[in-house]
Amino acid sequence: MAGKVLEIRAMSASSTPAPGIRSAPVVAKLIDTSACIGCKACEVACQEWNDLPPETTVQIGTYQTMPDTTPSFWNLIKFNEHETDDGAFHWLLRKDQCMHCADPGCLKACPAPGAIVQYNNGIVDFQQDNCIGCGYCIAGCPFNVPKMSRQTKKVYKCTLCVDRVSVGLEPACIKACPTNCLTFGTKEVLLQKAKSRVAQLQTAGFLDAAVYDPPGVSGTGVVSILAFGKNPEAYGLPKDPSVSFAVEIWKGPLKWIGNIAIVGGIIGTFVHYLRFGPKHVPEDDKAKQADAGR
Amino acid sequence: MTNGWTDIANADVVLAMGGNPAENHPVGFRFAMEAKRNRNAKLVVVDPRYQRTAAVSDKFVQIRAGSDVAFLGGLINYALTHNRIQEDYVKLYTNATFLVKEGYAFDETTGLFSGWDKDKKAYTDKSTWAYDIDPKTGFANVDETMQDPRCVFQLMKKFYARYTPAMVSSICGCSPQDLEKAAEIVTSTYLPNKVGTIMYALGWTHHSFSVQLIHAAAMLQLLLGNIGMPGGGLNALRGHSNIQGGTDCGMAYHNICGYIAIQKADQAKFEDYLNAVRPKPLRPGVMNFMANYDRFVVSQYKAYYGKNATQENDFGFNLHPKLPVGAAPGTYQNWSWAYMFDHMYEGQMDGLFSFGMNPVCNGPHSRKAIAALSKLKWLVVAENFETETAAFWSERVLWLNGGKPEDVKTEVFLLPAANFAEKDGSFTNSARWIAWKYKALDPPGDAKPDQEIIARIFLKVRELYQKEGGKYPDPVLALNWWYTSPNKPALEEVAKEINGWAITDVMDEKDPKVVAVKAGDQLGKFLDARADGSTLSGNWLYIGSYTQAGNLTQRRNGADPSGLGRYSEWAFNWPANRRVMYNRCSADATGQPWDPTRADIKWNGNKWIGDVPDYKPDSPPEAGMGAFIMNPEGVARLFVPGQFVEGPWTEHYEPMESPVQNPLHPDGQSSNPAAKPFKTQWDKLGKPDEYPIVATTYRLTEHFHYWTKNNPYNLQEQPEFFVEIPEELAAEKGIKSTQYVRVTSARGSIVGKAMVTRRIKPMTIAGKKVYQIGMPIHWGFFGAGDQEGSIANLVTHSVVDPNSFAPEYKGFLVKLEKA
Amino acid sequence: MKPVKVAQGNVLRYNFTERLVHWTAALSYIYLLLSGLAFWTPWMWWVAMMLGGGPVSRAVHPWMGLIFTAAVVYMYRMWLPDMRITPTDLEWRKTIRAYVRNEEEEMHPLQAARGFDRFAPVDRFNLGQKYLFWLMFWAGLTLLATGLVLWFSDYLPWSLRWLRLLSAFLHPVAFLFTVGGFIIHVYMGTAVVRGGFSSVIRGEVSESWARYHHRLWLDRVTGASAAKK
Amino acid sequence: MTTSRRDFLKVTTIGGVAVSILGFDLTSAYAEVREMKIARTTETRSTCPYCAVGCGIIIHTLGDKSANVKPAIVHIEGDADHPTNRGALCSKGITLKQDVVNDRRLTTVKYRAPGSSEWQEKSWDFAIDRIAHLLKQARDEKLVMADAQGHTVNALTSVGVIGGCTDTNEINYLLVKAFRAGLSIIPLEQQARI
Repeated sequence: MAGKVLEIRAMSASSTPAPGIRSAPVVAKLIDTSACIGCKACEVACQEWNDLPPETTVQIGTYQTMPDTTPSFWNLIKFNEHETDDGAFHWLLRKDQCMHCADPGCLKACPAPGAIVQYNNGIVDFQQDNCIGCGYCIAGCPFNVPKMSRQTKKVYKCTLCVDRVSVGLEPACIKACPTNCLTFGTKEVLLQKAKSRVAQLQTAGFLDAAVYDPPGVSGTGVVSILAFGKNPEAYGLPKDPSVSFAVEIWKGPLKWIGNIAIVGGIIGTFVHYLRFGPKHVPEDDKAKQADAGR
Repeated sequence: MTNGWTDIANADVVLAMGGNPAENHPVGFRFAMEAKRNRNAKLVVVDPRYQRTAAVSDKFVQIRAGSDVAFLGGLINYALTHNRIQEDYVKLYTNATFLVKEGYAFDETTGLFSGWDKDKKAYTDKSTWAYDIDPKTGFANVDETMQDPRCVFQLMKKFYARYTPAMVSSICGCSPQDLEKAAEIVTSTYLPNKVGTIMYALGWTHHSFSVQLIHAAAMLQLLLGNIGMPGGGLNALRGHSNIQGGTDCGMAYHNICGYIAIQKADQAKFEDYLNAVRPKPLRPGVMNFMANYDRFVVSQYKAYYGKNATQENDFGFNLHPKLPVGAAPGTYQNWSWAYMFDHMYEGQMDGLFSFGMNPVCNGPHSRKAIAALSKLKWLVVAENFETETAAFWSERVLWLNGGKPEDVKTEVFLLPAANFAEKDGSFTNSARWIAWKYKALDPPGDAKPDQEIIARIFLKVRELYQKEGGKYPDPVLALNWWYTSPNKPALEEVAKEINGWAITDVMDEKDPKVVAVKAGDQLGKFLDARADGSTLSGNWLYIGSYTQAGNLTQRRNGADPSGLGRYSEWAFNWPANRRVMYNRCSADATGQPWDPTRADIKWNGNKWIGDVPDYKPDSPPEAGMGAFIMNPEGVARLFVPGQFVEGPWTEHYEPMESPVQNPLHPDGQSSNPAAKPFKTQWDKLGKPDEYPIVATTYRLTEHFHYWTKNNPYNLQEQPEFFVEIPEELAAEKGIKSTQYVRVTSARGSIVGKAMVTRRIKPMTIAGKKVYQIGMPIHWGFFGAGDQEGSIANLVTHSVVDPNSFAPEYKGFLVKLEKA
Repeated sequence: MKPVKVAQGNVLRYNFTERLVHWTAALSYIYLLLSGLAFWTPWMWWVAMMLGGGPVSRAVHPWMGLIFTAAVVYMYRMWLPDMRITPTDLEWRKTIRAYVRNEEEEMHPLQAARGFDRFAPVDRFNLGQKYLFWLMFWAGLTLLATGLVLWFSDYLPWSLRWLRLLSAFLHPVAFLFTVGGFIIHVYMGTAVVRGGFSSVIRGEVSESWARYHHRLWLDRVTGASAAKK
Repeated sequence: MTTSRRDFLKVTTIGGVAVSILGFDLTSAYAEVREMKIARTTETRSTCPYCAVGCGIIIHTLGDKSANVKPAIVHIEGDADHPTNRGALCSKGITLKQDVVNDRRLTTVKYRAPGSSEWQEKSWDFAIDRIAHLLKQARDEKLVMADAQGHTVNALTSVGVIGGCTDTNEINYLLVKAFRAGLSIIPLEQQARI
């Protein structure tokens, strides 16, 4: 039922264009990292809503739950310590999760038809039923998001709670967030909000405050406000992420060159056969004669 | 809280000190974030650690655990010396103008107030901590100009002049610039149209000087004109869902429901008791609301004993137990938590009921708690999960004290109880909102709701008294157990009783011919209660929560026409559905709001409009009734005339275990003169030469107290006990992150993983380099996953604040080594 | 190699081990090719369906890759002496155009003797076969290395992600090279060089076939012609 | 041989085309979105039992409360109408389901005899009976009716009651009423003290 609500804008390994023609408002999540208190409500809200099993963790010398997201833990608050030049200490807290890129590298890299889809509201979703577990999406992602389960050999990540969004609800993490660090809405509206918040941060002395909506992936469905916007690395974010050149070549020119080469090769041999045919081995005696003749 | 969670969004400055709201009250903290976002409010965080609240602060100052008073003293001094006080407010609403009794003095060398007996080492005479009273009228003398050297304001200025930035820096370990910067922001709210709030929690109450600490914060807020203002106040965040309701409803040895002091053994007559709880007014025209306490005492007795509370038996004055007198003259026995466990350890107790409490973990000094429990004949624990307390006799727990289960003769009952989702009833949050919750499902297996457990035990004992008689069975038999289903009282019925109803027709007090409340009707307001036995009310504070209009705690109207987050029709807000307490102070002498954009109440010529006024609703401003209706002075107390045991002002005293001698009076009193350590073999205090490091304990946002250690998700979020150690100290000791370290105090030791961090910096205290470390609570022996018994309270001591009797969990001494 | 006459006029060109290894490589390669093509382009996804579905193809593919690489490495051990490129090969290469155009046939029978002379004599494998061998060997190793990275892609730390990207890129590149080699090999072995396919099935070739295509080899294995020469 | 090789290629090509024409169309499966798990659950309004913010929560239970349903908690989430939390919850509140549905929950009465090193399972009747006897015994032995100065005291200090801070006002009131007003117990304490 819910599937009818969302049409597909892009689909992995699709030999034909995706079927969606209806437009839908592009939804987005705004993360105001300057308002994050690292309470981790979003972490468990995500797990609880998605009925994901708890991970076994150990204390690793920080408040961070674990080093990285996992197949059953899609949303991790990263605790980065940062000292500015004036010696002021900052705890930079960032929600690490799928960015729902407008131009998703994972979808581009995925060879399994329909394993990764992008709905017309912008959500990039993995369909584990169609996933073949090749891990190409891991290579395709500039943000280190998809994680493969050792048990199921399928890749998992944040779905932006597409089950909730498709019936008109906000994602679980958004609802849980106590400080309004997370906001859900259409991307258009959220970008406006982000702009005014950045201005407010700049007035408050964070002159580099900026919106992180990297153009390298045509913008993301998960937009962050960074107080130290010139230094996304301090938050553990890539400075200028894009789908890797290697993936672009591989899924772009190389694909066409390869296809042409293969088809060309087959046609070429066929034409060669038509033109030249097989080699005929001379009769043995004739060969002998020739030998003798020398 | 004087205000409420939703009201914090109205603040211009939020001082989070003695609490870590982002960590422990993340959802409540959202209003501080709203203030920041919508009003550009400034958040100042003062704490021993750079923590989650600090992560979003505008100014963070690290101070030594246990030096908060000095910091607040510094802020008060800054406000006074820079004239950043709201003078009109101070004159109108505080006792700054009051003259102090001749003889009151403070000795800056010894750090002691007048009345100290050097030999007995105690304040034997507190009579000078008082106002200068006009013998003819009985009222206090005042100087409206505040120029008299004996007026509170001048004395206060002189008292806090010692808290210079340099002195504060030397005590707290922060730089003088840090103090001044924080002070500049905090005191910026002295303007009438600027309001600041303070959010504090157990970081202030867990000290041997906690009440005075909060007094200091109150003084600061009063000087800045922030009490009673929307966006202002002094807000205790509180740590448990119904810790507010528990204290409201009398779960404390020293008072009955509604914060009325318990009757004492030396109050021979009912009248003596009533006089003790009804003070005489100290200024002309004040409301002195506590004069009404007779109504509430009698109504409470009527709720308890029903028909058996009669005019003839003083409504059951003798049916109710009285607090026995203590050993020293003029004192009473102390049965507060730490004392109870001390008495228990001394063998004075037979049995203990624990409803959802886990004293082995949550009380101070776990090993003493285990030793004390071992002295009990029997222990009854009603719980959701097996706890360290219920199984204190097991080898798993007992090894801490080196005993064997067979030596523990305590008979233990562990009763499976229903949890929150499995029963209905109301919780009162820290904003004093009484909100009803509904039952979602039945308890699992044989588990029973607490009302059934309480009722069945009580009724069984009553049955035994009926059958076989016994000692003084009167109250047992007299108790009014009227519930439709006696073995399992419906909580709706109990809620009705707590609010109370008219037993017979209640007549209007102005016109005795008019029936104010019909017999059988629920009481609607405080003054519907009567002292003649015609009404009953279990807790006067909750009058209005269950009226003829129904159970108002179930209200769910989210409308907020005020725009100030008042939500007047959401649930019920004691007292009288008032959302901001002391709100008379939000308006000036003429009844007009100091800040029209934040008007909580306002005089419209006939009555006060807006929020429910904390005032007589139709008393005009010029009548000068006094904004603090509960105080016989009618004003707030900067100078506290005798209510506190260690003095009328807040002086900085060092924690019981301190790395230094008090820098304010190095040759005088160092720690709180009124705080007294217990004397058992367990109650040892450490010296700084052996235990040089300051330690503090706290909660983490991922866990709730000692409950969520049963939840796999929460354990995943914070799997194990750890010790936060400053980088420099770790380097000195050769400790690396995630290595195991041992923290030892004079009471015991505890092992956990090191978390080496830059978030705690070394400090210079009184010229000495001092390190502090931090330890979260939350783990024990029982729970999901591997629990290793890393109970933080194994190293804390049980010295308590002499007013509130709260233990000093913050700022004690330890040593640290690799494990 | 010991000359073995298997039947009248026939020479044993590939012994059983060689044929087995060849077909191990060939069949595993065909599987890899088919499943690889399915992963390469959605147009060929139906192949994965035929092979038991995407996840199965994905699961079997790396194991087949191991088999293929093992066969290739075995071939290396087995055929290395025969696969070294010699000066004669370089001589032969000069006339490759004519070889491709089957011009040796046009000359026959009129200039048969000369025709034979137009080509440098060929040992057991001609240069084209050697190229195929080396292509498959190096591409095979590349496919193995990159394939292993992709196989255990999820174990690779984020700091080594360049390795994953490099592999994702090099794997198909190497694959394309092998496809090229494979097409030519199959075409040559089946359609062009008649007798080639059966030689790798039954192991035998006729003497004349051997003389025509691999004279040096035939001379070497029979011994006689070397003497005659 | 050569023909068979060619045949093979031919067959597979035709077969492939045939198969892709004939079916294996996956597009219908592509658009699947997970089912909303709380689409038809019963909602109960409650309050989070942890800290004192008092967040409103909604408990989603299985079934529609019809007579033949034994409800079980499916999900707990914040109450968006509640003015304090407006749907938000912290990392503890959001996992409340595990506080209710937990295999460590106590479901039977347990009793530890003096000196024993293990629990025994007992009935409620046994427990209530035994506790009442012990309580009455303590009260009969230790209740102080008057002190040395002759003051009326009528108090029992040898039995303590702690608790209530995470239970409802009504339970707290019942504790005070039954144990202090009824059974004369003075040491009534709770978490607020510590």
